[in-house]
Amino acid sequence: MLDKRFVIPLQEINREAFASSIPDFNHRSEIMKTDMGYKCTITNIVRLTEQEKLFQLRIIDNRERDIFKFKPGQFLMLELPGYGEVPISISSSNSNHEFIELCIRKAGHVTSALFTVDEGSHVAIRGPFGSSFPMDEMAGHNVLLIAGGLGVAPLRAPLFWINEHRDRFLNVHLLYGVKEPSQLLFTYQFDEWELINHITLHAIVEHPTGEWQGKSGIITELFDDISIDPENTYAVVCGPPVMFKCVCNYLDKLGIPMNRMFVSLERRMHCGMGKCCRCMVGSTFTCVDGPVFNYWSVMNLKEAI
Amino acid sequence: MKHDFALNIHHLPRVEGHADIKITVRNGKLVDARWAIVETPRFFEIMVKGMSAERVPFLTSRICGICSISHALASIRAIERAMSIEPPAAAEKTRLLAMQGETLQSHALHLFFLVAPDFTGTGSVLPMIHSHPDLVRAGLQLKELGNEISSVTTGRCTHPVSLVVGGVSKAPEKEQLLKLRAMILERKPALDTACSFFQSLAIPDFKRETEFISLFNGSSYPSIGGRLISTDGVNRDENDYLSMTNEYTRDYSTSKFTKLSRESSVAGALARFNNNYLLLHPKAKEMAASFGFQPVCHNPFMNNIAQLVESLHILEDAEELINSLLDMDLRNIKTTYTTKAGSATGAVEAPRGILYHHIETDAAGKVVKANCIIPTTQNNGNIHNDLWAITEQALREGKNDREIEKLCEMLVRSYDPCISCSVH
Amino acid sequence: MHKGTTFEKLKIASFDFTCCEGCQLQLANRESTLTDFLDLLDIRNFREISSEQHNDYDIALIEGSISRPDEVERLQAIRRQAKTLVAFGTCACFGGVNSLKNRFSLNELAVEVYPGMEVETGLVKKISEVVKVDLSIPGCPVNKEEVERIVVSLVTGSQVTLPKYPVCIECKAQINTCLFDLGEICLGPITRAGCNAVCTTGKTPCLGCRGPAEEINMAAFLELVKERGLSENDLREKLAFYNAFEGLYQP
Amino acid sequence: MIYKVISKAEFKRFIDALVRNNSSFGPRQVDSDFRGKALYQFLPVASFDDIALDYTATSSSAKHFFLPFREELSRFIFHDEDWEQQITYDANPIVLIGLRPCDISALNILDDVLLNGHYPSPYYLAKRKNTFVIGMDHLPLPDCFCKSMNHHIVSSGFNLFCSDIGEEYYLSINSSKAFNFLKEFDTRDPLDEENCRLAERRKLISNSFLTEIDVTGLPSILDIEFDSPVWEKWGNKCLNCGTCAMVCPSCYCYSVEESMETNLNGAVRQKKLYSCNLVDFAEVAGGHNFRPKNGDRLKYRYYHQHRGFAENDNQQICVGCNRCGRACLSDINPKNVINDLRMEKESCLTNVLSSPCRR
Ligand SMILES: Cc1cc2nc3c(=O)[nH]c(=O)nc-3n(C[C@H](O)[C@H](O)[C@H](O)COP(=O)(O)OP(=O)(O)OC[C@H]3O[C@@H](n4cnc5c(N)ncnc54)[C@H](O)[C@@H]3O)c2cc1C
Ligand code: SF4
Ligand code: SF4
Ligand code: SF4
Repeated sequence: MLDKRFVIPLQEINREAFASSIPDFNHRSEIMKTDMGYKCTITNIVRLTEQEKLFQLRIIDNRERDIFKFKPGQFLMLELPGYGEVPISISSSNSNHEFIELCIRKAGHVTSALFTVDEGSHVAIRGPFGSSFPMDEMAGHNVLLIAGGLGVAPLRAPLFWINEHRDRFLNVHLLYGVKEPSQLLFTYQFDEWELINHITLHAIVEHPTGEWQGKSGIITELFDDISIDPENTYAVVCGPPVMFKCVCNYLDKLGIPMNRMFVSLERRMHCGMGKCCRCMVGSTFTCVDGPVFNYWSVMNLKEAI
Repeated sequence: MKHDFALNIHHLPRVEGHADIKITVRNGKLVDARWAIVETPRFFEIMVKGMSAERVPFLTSRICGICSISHALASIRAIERAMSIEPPAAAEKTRLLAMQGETLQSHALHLFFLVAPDFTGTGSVLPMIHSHPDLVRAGLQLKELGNEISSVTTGRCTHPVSLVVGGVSKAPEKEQLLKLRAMILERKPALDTACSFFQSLAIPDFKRETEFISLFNGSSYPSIGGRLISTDGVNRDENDYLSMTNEYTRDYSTSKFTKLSRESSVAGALARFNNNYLLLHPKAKEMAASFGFQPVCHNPFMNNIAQLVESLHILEDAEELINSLLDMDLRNIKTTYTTKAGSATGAVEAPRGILYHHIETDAAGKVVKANCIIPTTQNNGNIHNDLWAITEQALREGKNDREIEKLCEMLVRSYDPCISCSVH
Repeated sequence: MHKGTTFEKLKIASFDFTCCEGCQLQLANRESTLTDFLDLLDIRNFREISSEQHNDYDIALIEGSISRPDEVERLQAIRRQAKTLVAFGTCACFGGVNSLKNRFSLNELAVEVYPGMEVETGLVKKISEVVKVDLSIPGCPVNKEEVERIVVSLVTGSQVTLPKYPVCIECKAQINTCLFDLGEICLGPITRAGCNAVCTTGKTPCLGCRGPAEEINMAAFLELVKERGLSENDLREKLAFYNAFEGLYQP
Repeated sequence: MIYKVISKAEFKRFIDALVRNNSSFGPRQVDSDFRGKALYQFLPVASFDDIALDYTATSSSAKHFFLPFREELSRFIFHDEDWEQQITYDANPIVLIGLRPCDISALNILDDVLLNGHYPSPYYLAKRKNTFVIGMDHLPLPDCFCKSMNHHIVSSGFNLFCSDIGEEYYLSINSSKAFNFLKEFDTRDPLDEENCRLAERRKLISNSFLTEIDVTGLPSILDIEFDSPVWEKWGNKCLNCGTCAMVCPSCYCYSVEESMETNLNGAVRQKKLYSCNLVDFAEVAGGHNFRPKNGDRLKYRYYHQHRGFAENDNQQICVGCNRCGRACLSDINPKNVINDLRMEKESCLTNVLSSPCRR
């Protein structure tokens, strides 16, 4: 028989009470979930290329949909039940509260499984997580958006922001390089970006094939086409690790200050909250301190790029 | 009835290993019946040469995926006897319990997965999941229990990890033992289900007098070590295994043959039953009686019933073993020893009958010579002779070739042959 | 499950070669989930438990190593049929304990074990020396839990992966005493995890049945054995036991 | 904090009452190593006598009571073409007896990371709240260096802390739960003399450390010595086995795995403690490994342990228990690695100025 006097009582942790029981939770519980995801319906799937699809997600619960707010450059953790969870940049406009768009490349376990599901399937998202592009700070300046390959996905959110606040920016250029013409993403929006939003688009492919009429070569060659005012320009760079160095070095030589160049890094992630430590670069978390960094702080981080 | 008939079963299904049955009938007369084992030999007796004795049980357990515990313990017993090592009492009890687990698992596998489909007319147990759900559940429960006993006592159910020369490397935890005891109590009804199923079957009526060989220790149903006895009155020391077996080869079989007082003899559950009936748990005897089953029984098909009876004995005995382990100090489980030159036999009652390992070591504890004689080897001759007799009986009874084929298959299966084991 | 995902049973067959059939036996173990497990399979050929034999399988589990010419032919025929050929267990993946035989002359073996009888036998080979292997599931015997996970992955179209790290991490998670502290050589630091450190948990040194982990540091391992003054003979015997470290050390 | 004194006999009664009424864990001897030295682990205990109160240090830390090696994060139940997510913060109350000050400090550090950061972990919180921690001081082992990390004394993070002052235990009571339990036993306020004896005891402990590591300015040294050959030297010895992180009381990195159930009706997301030394720690889809070399990975463990992360205000998270050093088969330990780094830094100047053959 147990002696009641000495039995330690169970202290249950209640999901709802939990959020409020932690004083420095920064009121974030309102917008982000740390364990249970927001359930979403995949409302539309567009196949962009052999390797990439654009998924449109709608948070099912009205209240949750209301409170889900993010900033351009942030990412979320996308869960496909039964398969796993992956970090994916949000690729749609943050003023769109109806749905979220994710541009996903078939790269491994979870992403391949995602490619087999149909519209109407349910997934879960946690987040948003991470740092964002300083859109307000960039306003009033020229902007260079430089994307390599899939790097255009995270750039779509700032692009939408610029489009929606076009009069607050000076010249805006999108420099976009891929290996082969067939890998160009969002070609169907190119006209809209150029004609309606007055963004100058420059695309280049490494290996021109078939019908390709445009430029060929590597992305830095696109700089020949534009004149850059280093005093008054912000640059946002997104792409494979090899690209960062050569592009940023080039911009550095042009005289763009390092703290006006932004990169978005990619690392292995399992939590998105700075707990699993898989994404650390030096003493920095890609998920909490990043993924968006200014070039000055990444330059200082050994092994970052 | 056909006058000419050739039966050639290539790689008999639902037995462990590869063997063929060949039967030739010409003009209504049986001219050849053969049990041909074609399994590839692995030469374990050579592999162990030069190996440190302490590693040998890990190697010899790989002789067989079903009775790996028996092989490990036969080697351990041989080595311990060769080097005069006395394992602590708690280790001995743990080993006995391990043997019970293995035998239960093996019997359940044989009875439910391999034999039962013969009687339900299905090719395997798979359709029975739907046609005989209760029986399959009972079978799985017993098999799982056997595996669980093995896991608790040896660390894993196939290829034991903690059976070592000198004792056991890790004792079962008392908590695990308590759980195991509860599991045994809970699963006893499964055996009733199995029992009523087998009672409802028409066991083929066939009899051929033969000699049954088993271990005997006079105080408990045989398991590890003891005297070597037979129904023909032979009674020898464990080390006299060679004169019990008299191995010989046949060119159509990679498994050898043995004999004792007659042309052939049998080891296994039926042999143990015939030789040690009095030492069975009273409840097991009761179950035997319900089948009208008593020693000495010469119907090889009754080996299945002997396995069923033994399963009940095991449930009762395992409970007692667990109780005594619970009362013991389980910290003293392994003796340290110094290697020395020696040679001895370790005989254990594997699920399919007596298993002998004879091992000779040098002063550094390396194996110089080894010999393993497997139960199935000891049954080959009898299977062979039974095939003749049963075919002749069937021809006399006017059975057609399909019936004969099935009967022959069932006969072989009732011996529960472990072929890759016998061609080690 | 998800809209658009459909699962089909695996048309599977299981074949055994030179081995103890212990790995096949595992397919019938882990009884608590056995019926669910069998539900994922359309067993076309599995002689050990079934008389039904068909030759229209997609996945072939190959158990055992190869040691006779007739086995080579049988295996090649299976390779022609199978879309996915799986080396199932240590014997199939590395040759296994059977390889210990290769230390002796074939003649000597046959004469000693089968005096006066012709017995055919050859050098023991792992499966990949004879045919192309699509997937390897090591273990002596295979770990049924892992097999179940892999089968579920195959059915659901997930990627099949084995841990890349060594056994030690699973051993530490069981809070075991390290066998090196007890003065024994354990191959845990260089062996691929996935067995849940079953041997070391039973206080028996790992003998490396799952083969080398990814990018092992063999030099550091050999150095450690030397520095601790442990028996070199013991080390060699352990490394050779399953033939799984062939080519990674100089015997 | 309330301070009391309890006689050893009464203490035994107290512990017995706790242990008999709760699921309890304490140090027990599990083995003797080949030199005859006793090895301990935190294991279930059923009575006071089960507890090896005079133990030195356990081989593995008590971390797994709070961060299990494997832990279910959530469960999905499938039905038709839909699913449901279920999460429980599983924790039963337990008593943990005999933690050393460094072990408790490690818990405080984990609290900082897992409770006080941006995203508190409810899984950890549930276990932390339901664990009754009884601390106990001890004389350091020759290789303990917690004093260098300033963790040889701990003032929070436990329910009760006991210091051996001879005939009695000096109790520091840090929770109302502990206080209430103790009401049932014979305790009294410490006398002056007993306060003195406590001070003496602390002095003795503090003076008994044989291993010291100079950690001043370590974070910046680590930054500067990023490309130091020291990493390659120790990296070449590292077996990539992850043992260090598993036994460490403050390592918390993990991996997440999701697996479908065999009946395909559900799936479980599990968290698994990982180690930055494991080969695929920083490997991403497509096979690129951000830390391909042993030395890179080893370095990151030291980075994390001794430089800290933004998430825990860059405080060092190593508490100096040297469990990793004891467990490492290749004899890699914080003392040697850090000393090497310092030497490397200090020898720089001499190398540059006087050595003609600087490599
Ligand atoms: C901040 C951020 C934003 C990203 N945005 C996008 C995007 O918009 N579109 C897109 O297609 N991809 C994006 N990725 C990459 C994407 O996360 C990986 O391709 C994906 O995790 C691969 O998972 P998998 O299961 O298919 O591959 P596997 O190789 O099977 O990976 C197994 C697990 O490892 C982890 N992992 C593997 N590779 C990565 C990686 N590169 N980054 C992070 N975790 C990884 C994941 O947890 C994954 O579940 C982004 C990555 C990060 C870090
Ligand atoms: S016992 Fe073996 S597997 Fe376990 S930690 Fe030690 S070396 Fe590694
Ligand atoms: S511990 Fe080693 S030998 Fe044992 S199962 Fe695991 S890998 Fe195989
Ligand atoms: S890093 Fe080593 S010394 Fe430091 S706390 Fe962890 S185990 Fe202890």
